[in-house]
Amino acid sequence: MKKAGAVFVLIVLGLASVFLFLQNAEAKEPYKIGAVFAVTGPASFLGEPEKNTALMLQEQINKAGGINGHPLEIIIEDTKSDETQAVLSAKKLLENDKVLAIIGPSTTGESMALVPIMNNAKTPLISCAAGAPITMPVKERYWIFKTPQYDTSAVEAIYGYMKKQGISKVGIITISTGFGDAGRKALHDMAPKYGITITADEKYGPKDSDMTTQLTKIKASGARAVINWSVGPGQVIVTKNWSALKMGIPLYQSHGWGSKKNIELAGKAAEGVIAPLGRLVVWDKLPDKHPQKALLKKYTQDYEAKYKGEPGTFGGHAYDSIMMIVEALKKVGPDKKKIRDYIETKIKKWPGTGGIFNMSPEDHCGLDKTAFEMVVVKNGDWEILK
Amino acid sequence: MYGVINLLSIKGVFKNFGGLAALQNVNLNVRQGEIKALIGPNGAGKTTLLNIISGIHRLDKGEILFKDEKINNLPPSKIANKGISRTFQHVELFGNMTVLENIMVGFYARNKTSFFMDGFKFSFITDSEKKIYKKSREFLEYVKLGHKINEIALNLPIGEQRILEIARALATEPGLILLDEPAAGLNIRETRELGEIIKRIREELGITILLVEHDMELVMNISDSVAVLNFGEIIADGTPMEVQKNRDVIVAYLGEEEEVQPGYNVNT
Amino acid sequence: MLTVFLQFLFSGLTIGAVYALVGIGFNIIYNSTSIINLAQGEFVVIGGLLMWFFSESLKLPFFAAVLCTLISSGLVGLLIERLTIKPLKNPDLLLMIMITISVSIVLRGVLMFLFGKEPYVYPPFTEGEPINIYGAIIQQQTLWVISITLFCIILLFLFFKRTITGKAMLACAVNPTAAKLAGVNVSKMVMLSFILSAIVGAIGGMTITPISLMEYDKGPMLSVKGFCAAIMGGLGSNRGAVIGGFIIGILESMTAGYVHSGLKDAVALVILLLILFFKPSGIFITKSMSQLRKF
Amino acid sequence: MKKEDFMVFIVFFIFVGLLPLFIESNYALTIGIFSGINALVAIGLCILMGYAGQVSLGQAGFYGIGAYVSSILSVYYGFPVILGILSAMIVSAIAAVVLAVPALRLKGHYLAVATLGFGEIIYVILNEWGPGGPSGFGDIPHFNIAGYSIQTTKESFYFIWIIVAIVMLYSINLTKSNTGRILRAMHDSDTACEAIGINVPLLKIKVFILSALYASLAGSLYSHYVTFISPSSFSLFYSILILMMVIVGGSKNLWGAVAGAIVITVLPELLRKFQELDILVYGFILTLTLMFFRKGLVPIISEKIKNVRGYKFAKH
Repeated sequence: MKKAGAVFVLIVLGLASVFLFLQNAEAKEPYKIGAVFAVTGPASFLGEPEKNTALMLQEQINKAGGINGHPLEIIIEDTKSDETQAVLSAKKLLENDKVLAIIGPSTTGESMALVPIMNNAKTPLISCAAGAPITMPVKERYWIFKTPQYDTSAVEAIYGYMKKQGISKVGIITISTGFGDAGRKALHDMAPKYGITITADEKYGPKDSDMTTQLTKIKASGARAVINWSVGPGQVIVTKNWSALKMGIPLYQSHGWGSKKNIELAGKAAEGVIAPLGRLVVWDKLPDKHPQKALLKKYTQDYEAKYKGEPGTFGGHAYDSIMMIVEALKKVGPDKKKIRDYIETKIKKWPGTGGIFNMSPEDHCGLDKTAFEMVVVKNGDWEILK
Repeated sequence: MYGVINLLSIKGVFKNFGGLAALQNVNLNVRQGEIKALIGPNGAGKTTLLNIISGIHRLDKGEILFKDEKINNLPPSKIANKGISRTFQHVELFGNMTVLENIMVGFYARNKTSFFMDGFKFSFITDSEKKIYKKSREFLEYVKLGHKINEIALNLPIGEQRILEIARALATEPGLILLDEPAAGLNIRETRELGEIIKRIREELGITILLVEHDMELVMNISDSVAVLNFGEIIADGTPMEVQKNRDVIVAYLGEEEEVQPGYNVNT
Repeated sequence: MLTVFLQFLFSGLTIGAVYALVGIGFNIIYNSTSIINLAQGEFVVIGGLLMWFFSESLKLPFFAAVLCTLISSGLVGLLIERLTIKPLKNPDLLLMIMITISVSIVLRGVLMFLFGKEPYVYPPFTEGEPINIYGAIIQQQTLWVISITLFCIILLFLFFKRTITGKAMLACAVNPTAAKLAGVNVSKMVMLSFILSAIVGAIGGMTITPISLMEYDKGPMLSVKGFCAAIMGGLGSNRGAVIGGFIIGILESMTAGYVHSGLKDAVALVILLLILFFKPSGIFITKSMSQLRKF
Repeated sequence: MKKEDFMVFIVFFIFVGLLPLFIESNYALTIGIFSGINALVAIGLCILMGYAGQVSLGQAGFYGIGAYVSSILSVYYGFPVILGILSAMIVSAIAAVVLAVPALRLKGHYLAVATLGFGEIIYVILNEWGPGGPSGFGDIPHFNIAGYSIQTTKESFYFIWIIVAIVMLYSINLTKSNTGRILRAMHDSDTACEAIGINVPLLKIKVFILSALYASLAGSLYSHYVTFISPSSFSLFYSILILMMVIVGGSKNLWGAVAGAIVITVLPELLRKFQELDILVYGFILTLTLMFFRKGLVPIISEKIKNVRGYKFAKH
């Protein structure tokens, strides 16, 4: 009996999935865009807000009558933060769903895995990952764009601020994932330009529980500041350890720090932490005439109302990507090549959440370091540093 | 008496287990073609000696010669390849394989094939497979297991498991077989059959046998000579008759002032 | 120099205490079933997240929250055993281990569904400044973790050595048939071991969350490290698991401090492999002890 | 090899070969490609575990070596791809010896942890010193031979599955031969094997090498198909995934490994519609499958088929 029951459950589940699998066949001429996000897995801190943003935008746009009357359909696939899954997701979107363009993936590795697929399929991809190799060399990345700022831009923002403060020796501590590694490389690459010496170069795993050792080493190396490059719980633990150790030197975080949740988790320890953040996080502190302010305000408030949490910088990447494609669709219609050309040539002085975009055939990202503000945590809130 | 050539010579072997002397200066010869029994009370070191001969344990001191060649401290598989095969006190069959397969594995030692090349032999059944199959069936007929070739070894009754284990040892075509308590767990009828098979192996196949056994009836019936091991030392070595009358042996087994009755199973 | 060394040591102890607790959890189930329960890390996560739920979300007083967490974790252990382990009579060991892996996947799914993906934290058991020893600091919560770990081992030691139930549980793994013949209710003992192991895991989770935060997918890493700790000490030996845990923790910290932080996991594993090479059944289990067990 | 094994082999691979004629979607074929790659690793583990009785949680290590060595050689040193793949297999074989020699003394859980440790060490090395570190590296050439590059999904599908067929043919042959019998014997009793003259340590090392070669080959094929690799694809989770495939399919049967690889690769794709809950559904299906198909899918299904046949014979 038990066996029969289990077999039954298995069959039902199997049928259900096959049914759902087949079901998504037809709708009435909607514009289909695909989205591949790391909704689960180690990079879910990126994929989650991105997914939410996509769902919210789809709802908003369709409520407003769609794109030139066509409803917008965003088909979201979860990559589980895994490259193989990213490849499969993209193939599914291209083959089964016949999407016009793809948003995402969330991480650099996954984006890189999709480059040859998108080039073969001659379909535009707007990545939500920061890594420079995603869009460079541009010649071999004909169909690929990305919306996040370069890591080097965030680093330049930090180094530039440090130079003003007279800091020239830093110890860096990075998470041993693609995100941390990209930051680490950028920190090394940009250091000479700003006359900065890296006295210690430490790492930790994404699930590590204590970074006191690495911080102690940095302190002993004579560094005048610590830069931590990570996302997830790691940055909170580093902040707590930094505060407990009373290191006496300032702690800088990456742009991954941009969520109130982090301040909440770190509590008092977060006081004084400095980070380069996109304006999305500090929109309420921008002057009213700032070109991004209106859009940031609407996005943040809508998101908070719908999901009871902040979109953070990462949700913004998805926002920018989707809005670019929506605008292109509106102007040129459902033609992959034309969409690509539109994004490459017509996105100029285009305010997004990440900054003011200026795409060109030489630059498929279109942002520079001015996209960041240096922000310090004060009394449990952000404060823009001048 | 069978032959005068020593097939196996054990010379001054010592073995300690963590300070406990298991074997002390053991000297023992097994002559070509004889059935030699090794008896002694529990814990006397009989199985230890078999394990040392077959290479499972290393000896501390002394040497072992097989066909005048030193074999001590070689790995078990090398010793087996030199022609010493054995069975175990707790039957060590390939329990999940069939009776036939057990024997076929036994033939491996004489029909080595190359591991990586085996995948490239693209005929349905190779000639050597056929040969091994035929020989294995003959062997099973020989030990009267011919009717059970496709049974899973674990499902055989213990008596047949023991016989199968002996047959597998024979399949390696050894010069010497070490049998470790082959009659343990067998009833009287099975024990008699076992005795018959052991005798036939010696007589028809000319294989020398060294036997560790508690069943005195079996030992006295089939052995040409008997050695007695007590507290790691050989205390007697001779024909069954001589050993039965040896005073040291009687003391070792039964304490002072008593006689061993022939056929008395010491262990029960 | 001393300060730096001490700081590395304290950091190692903090990390190691967690591994030790997970390692003990492995042992409890192993000792009564021979199964390696790879959902052990999830028990730790459950402990941390439930403690957050009871103390921060429901605002229960501290001890009530602790009690509720322990009871509900025990229930999870019970449920897992009754639903997946009990129905299988006489199973293959590897299959059981695979089942614990698939159970851990289900648990992660449930935790993600209930708690989402973000990390959680609550205040340490005692608020206050870290303790300063020769210039190196050790957080108060770390002391809690270490003392609770030690307390757990002592309790478990007494349980397994002094109580009939404890001894009966040990007997189950070595020879279930014999234990059954001796009148031990094997099925009940297995159930008990899952409950106990879930509780020990939860204790670990409750104590480390204020230090290391807790999120739904921290389990696999904890399982792997705890497994290594248990193996290093010798499966079945709680003393071994604790020492194994601390050794791995300190090795990681010292490697990060004196060699290179990117290599800390690898160095700890190389040492583990070396230990296994010379002592194939761990530090505290002798060869003859390990031969009693099939696995 | 027996005739019926060969028939099963022929029927299965003809079926696979016909698939692309009916399946238009490159997406479905891509699932097929990854199934094939995983099947290669699973076949190796099946021989190692199901036949020789050696548990390994380190297959991802060999898979990673295969992917990285052949990619590095072809990207940075201009090796022809095929030469890169062969070199990677040699490196993997050496790594297998390095792992197997000390691991010979270990059994059961201890062996599992030792192999797990090996896999993790390889992972850390790739993460720390591999080109691109944790971010990985891309622009790896597609597989090409004699100037012809295998690029399209359909070509890749055939290419991968032809290799799976060759490996499978070799493996069936091996396991049905003398060697296969000895491996199963070793699974049952090391001691008895030694006693009949089998050099057990050497045999174990050879099986480790064989499974490493398969995993390495699969890793190389993966990297030259996806053209981008990063260490995260070669972590412990992959080893566990492969182990799961072998157990789900039935560890005592090579077809079990292939079936397990297909099932475990296809299942998450079918569950996509459950969105984030897929992990939960996946876990449930896995648990139930393990609990109720305890010998594995293939042995149980083939038993069923045999029973049905036997029933028919009895009737006539």
